[in-house]
Amino acid sequence: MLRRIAVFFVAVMLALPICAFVEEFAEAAIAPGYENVLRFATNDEPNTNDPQKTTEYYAVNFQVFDRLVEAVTTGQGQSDLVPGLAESWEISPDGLTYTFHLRKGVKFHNGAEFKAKDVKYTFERMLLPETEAKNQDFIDPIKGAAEMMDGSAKELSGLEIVDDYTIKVTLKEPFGPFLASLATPGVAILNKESTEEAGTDFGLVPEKTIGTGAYIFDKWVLHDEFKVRRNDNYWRGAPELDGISWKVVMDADTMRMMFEAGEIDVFDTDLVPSQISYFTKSEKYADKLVVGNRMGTYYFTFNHDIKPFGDVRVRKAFQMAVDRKGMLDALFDGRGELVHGILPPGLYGYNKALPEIPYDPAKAKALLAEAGYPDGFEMTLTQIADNPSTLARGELFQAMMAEIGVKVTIDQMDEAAWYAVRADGKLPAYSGVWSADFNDPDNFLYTFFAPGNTVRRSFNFKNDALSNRVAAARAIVDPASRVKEYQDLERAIIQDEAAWIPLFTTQHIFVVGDRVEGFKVSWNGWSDGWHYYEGLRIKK
Amino acid sequence: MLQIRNLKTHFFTRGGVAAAVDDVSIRIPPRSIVGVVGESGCGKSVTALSVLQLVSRPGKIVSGSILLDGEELIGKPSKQMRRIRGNKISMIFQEPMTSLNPVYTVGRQVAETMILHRGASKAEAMDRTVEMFRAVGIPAPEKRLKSFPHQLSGGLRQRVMIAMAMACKPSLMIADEPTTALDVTIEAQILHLMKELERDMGTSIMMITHNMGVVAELCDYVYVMYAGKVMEHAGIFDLFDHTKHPYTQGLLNSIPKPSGVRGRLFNIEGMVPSLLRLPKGCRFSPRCEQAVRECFESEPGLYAVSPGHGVRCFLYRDCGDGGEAI
Amino acid sequence: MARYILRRFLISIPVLVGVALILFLLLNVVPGDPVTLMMGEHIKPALIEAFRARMHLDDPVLVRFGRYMLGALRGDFGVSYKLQREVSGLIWQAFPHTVKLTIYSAFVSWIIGIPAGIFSAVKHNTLIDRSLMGFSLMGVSLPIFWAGLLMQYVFASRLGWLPVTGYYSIKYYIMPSVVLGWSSAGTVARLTRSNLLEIMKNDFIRTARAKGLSEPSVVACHALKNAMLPVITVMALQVAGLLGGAVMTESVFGIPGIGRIAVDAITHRDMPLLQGTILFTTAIVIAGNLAADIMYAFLDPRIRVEQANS
Amino acid sequence: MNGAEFDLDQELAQRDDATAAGRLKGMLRNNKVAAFSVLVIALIIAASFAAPLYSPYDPNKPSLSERFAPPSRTHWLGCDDLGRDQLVRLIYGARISIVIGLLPTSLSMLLGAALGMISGYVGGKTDFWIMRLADVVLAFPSLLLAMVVSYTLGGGIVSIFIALSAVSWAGTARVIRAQTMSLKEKEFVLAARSIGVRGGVIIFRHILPNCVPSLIVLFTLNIPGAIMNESSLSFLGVGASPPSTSWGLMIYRYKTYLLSYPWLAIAPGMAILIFVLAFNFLGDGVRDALDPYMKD
Repeated sequence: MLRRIAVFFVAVMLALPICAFVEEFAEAAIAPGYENVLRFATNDEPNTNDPQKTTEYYAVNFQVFDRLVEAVTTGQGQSDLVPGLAESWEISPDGLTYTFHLRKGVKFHNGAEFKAKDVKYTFERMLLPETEAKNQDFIDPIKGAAEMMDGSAKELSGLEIVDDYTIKVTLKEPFGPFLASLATPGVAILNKESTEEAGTDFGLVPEKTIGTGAYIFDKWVLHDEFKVRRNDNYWRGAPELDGISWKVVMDADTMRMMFEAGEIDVFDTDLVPSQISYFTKSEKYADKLVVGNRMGTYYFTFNHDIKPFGDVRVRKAFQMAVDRKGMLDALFDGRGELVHGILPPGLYGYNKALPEIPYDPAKAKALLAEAGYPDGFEMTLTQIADNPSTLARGELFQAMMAEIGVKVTIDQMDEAAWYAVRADGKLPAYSGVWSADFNDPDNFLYTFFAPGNTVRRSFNFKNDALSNRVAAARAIVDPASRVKEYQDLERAIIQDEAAWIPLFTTQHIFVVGDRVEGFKVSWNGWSDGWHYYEGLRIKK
Repeated sequence: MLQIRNLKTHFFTRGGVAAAVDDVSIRIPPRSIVGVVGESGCGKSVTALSVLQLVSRPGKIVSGSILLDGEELIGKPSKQMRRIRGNKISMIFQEPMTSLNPVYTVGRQVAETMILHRGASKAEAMDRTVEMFRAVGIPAPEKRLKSFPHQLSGGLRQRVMIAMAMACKPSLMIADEPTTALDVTIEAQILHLMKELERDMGTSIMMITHNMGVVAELCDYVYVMYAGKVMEHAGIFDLFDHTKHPYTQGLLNSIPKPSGVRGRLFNIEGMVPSLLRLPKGCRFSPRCEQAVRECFESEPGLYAVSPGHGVRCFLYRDCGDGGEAI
Repeated sequence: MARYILRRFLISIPVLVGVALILFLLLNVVPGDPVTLMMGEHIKPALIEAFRARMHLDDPVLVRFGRYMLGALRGDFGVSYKLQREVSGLIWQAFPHTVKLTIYSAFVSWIIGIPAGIFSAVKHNTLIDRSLMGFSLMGVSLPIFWAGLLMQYVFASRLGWLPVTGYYSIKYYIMPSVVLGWSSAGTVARLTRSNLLEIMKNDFIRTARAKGLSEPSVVACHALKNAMLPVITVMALQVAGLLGGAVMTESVFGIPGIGRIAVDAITHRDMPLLQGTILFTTAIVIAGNLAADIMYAFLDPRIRVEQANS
Repeated sequence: MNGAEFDLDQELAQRDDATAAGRLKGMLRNNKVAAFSVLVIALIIAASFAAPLYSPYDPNKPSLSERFAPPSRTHWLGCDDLGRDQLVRLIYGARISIVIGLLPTSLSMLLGAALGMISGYVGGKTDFWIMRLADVVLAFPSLLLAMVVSYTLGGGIVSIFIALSAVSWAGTARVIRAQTMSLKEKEFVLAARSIGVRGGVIIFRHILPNCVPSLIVLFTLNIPGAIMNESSLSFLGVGASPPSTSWGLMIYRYKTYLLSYPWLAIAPGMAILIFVLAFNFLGDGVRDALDPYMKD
């Protein structure tokens, strides 16, 4: 008897696939319900769609939530700050007090009306330690923020509800880019009641992730797809699309095949930079490229604590030994522009007049000799493993450094270790790219060269005077003198001190399928953007 | 009934051609038990397998003729040959444990033969199997049908093998050392059974063994083989009473005598020669105590010392040729 | 029989605990702090402290291991660092996809491996033998992700016959199953062949021939059943190999199964998730071995009867 | 004298090919596929280690003007994304693939043989614990374990060595243990023990030599697995330190160009296929020739 059961079991196991095959084969190729849905792909699963708890995954946040102020794309690499959930605002002359007049009649997806208490809740939730939020940087200039973050206060003293539709925000000290930072996706406005009720499910469970945005968070199948659907009651007017979906495709090369097979509508070449030349050179795709300028700068760093990088002559030699044009051509098909400082072209405060850093290996060698290294030396360049495009950059660097006698070893570390070592200020050298969160030089200079940050980013920049000036520049109110101060700092840090090797900024190229019309790249060239604008639609 | 004439079965190996069976002629009359004796490697098993055409590569029947009731078996199409195997000629083997398929019940394995050759239905075949089991003396045959080989003792397993071999009432059963792996008492029972079956069913038996005791007990007629050739053949009484060939004498001396005089069990010096490096002259010459010069130079023929008694030895050259047992 | 199964089952428990312990130690002596990775770069030190406290990351390793095992007994494998959900839920969500892929692939590997093994054993040392074995071994010798990409390129991208990725219906599984199944067909073919060759040397095969059975019947009725017994064991053992291969296959073909989340967990240093997936996979492998033993016992009369008698 | 049936094959086998070496020679004579595989393997190894003697290009020096040059007379397999000659890189990359095939396999064989012999010879608690450890290792899906180990140790070739050794010793240990246990009961070992020869000596003098054929078989059969695992580990981007490369890393890196410059990804894949297939054929041949003990 038992034997029969075993035999039966084997037979069932054999029959199962056949049955499944017959049953499932006759099935439609394109999923129904996606006829009017814009289909993206991403190679990384978001950890959450709670805007306060992520620093990298904003694809859904942009669509589902609104901000008090919005940064809208007005052209390639240009943006304007426009009213969002705040209809208008006044700034006191000392730059310390902001009074926001909130829009009336805006409804959250659950039907609740948007009011001042929601703004207060949003800000306080961000600052409370138990939230474990990650985007506190954007609102920590508010008075009382520090007390909330260290747990000594439960309420934000710098935020005052005047009435249901008016709030008054007081800063600790003036902070020029405050409005711009309110436009970042991390500071999206949440609904007090539904967010409290959702608890830890907020950002994870679609129906509990409530915003005021143009789209409603619809579904999230892990490692497969997440999707938003149209909000018919959107206060700006319902969008034209039925929804937007993101397919999670781990392997970026597979993603490209999916694009060519028509399984996705938009292909983001940032995920596979190796494909840029294929698409830009192909006639088939010539009219399907949507190009945006990236508000970002590629760079190489070196750790000033490690010999011989404490010597400015060595750093200058390195700046001159890198063939940046060659690198841009080889890796990005020449689509970009060299950068000679910190800020990318198009960013607020960009200095066109910055002198060019020449490619001059002979002079670099001479400088090295002058610094006492006529025969070069050995150094280590680190990177996160499993990143072929960074590796290609590193290998070119390796070859270029070999020209001036410097032997470079590339050390591929896993992500966790790399970040941990960097935060300790111990990475010897690495390369990266920084793209603007908001349109202001502060977002660049403060991130890399403020005291503390130069350690956390493994620069260990030794010129304290300059570092302190970077921090102090935040409080300058007058726009003209702010820009001047940042430009001076940029020149001093990069051209005089040679604190890093600026490389270039690149275009961000999307390839857009036949169905899509009017696709735009967001102003800062991010992969994630706010897909609510005139003209974006799917051809019928 | 079965006549093997000048059979040559050779093995084509990397080291050369080995004549495992070299010009062997054997006759098995109806209703008789014929013994084929010799040391291992003398070619007796290959002879048996040749009869069933079951010699596998690199072995090959080179020439000769095997007649079953006047019908030539060599060169028969394999389909027709299969109708003979298990049907007209059946075979049992030395090791009853490994000769039965461990994953099927013994009943099924016996019935299979009848289903195959007699076209019996499964139920009929099973009934017949019970009968056969009873006939070969298996106790509680109905119960034993469902046993697996490993559940039976060696003696019972050999009885099953015999039942399988006799299932289709073949005219010839080849028994290849059927009792070697068994205890002495069981051996006696099995030999007794075979003798009975020969008498009751009229099946001839070709008994392959190295044991002269078995031969004495069972056989009517005996062929003695050495290194691929028949050395002596005679009726059972002639062979024991008028032993001629020195090799046969050696074999007979190896039987423990009841007198209690214990010599060496086998008193032929030396080893069976490799078939790839046969000595020149008589194959037995290097081990023969009576060998003369001639024995090392040329091969003796088969000489007839009396009717039905042939010897391959120069000692008996005077008796004249024609020692073939035909 | 029941006692036999129970004994086998009990032996597998310490193995599982051993796996868990080794894994735990391995993942916890790692340089680099996953917290930095999980919490992002602008994080305030106080938050890191809070997170570490919540996750009990500062306790001694063995205490944490004990806590983990106690939780695991209740089916609680902790919360994924990255995805912020219950690990057990994530695994259950992924498991069916992996099961499907594994079954389909096993099926493919048998379809290729068993006939190839049988024919090459029957035609031992001939051209047929060599080419069939060559074909099966080719699967073993292809890097899975490379073969997967080539197939995607040819059948999806160029010919358009099959979808590039996905898991929504059987046709999405065709390419991944073929790639994965082929990769283990060689093992099945090898085993079938060598077993059959071994069995064909047995005395009972000679008996069967002496009975007058034709060569195909000898192979099919008498040899195959004996030869297939070990192969069945391998089928269950294959589960381990296929689960390993599923890591690659699922990543290439976008199947959100266990292998895929394991790779995700490795690259994101998501220790609870990694630990959960590997522990789970190992449990499946052990269960597979157990099933193999039991199945073997059912199918082989020798073992079956011995067990019944003891 | 016994009644064994005539078995010429066996007789010949014992006479001509009594030693393992003799049987291997016999295999090379009879099994053309295996012989050809040996030739292929030898050629690949020789070509890669002699590469500096004849290579016309530096495998690591980028040449930006020749990026993605298609196969031509000067660059037989074209150039890669940094303009380096693909064939030269393939030949140099073979070294690392070969070393990864051989070294961890040898390490794991040593470890497995040592543990297996100790386990089988000493028995008792030692045996129990070693075998449970082997169970544990065998229960892991090996690729995942290797990934975890190499990720734990950080990238780099040494961690791959350790990872691959750590996952493959257990199978060897099991086979050798079983053999040791049966050898332990053999007369010559019993005799040695009865005159008080120390355990270590017995293991080295009597047991190890008898395990050699199995070790050779296991060795040839394990190499392809190691090479395949290396290529899979490369999927995580860990492995040889740039700019040097291995076949697995080359596939990993160039798979992205499969659609635009297919030769870049196809060549290293073919190289792995050929090399591993050769080892598989050789392994089968060796096992057919030597395997007195192993069934699978």
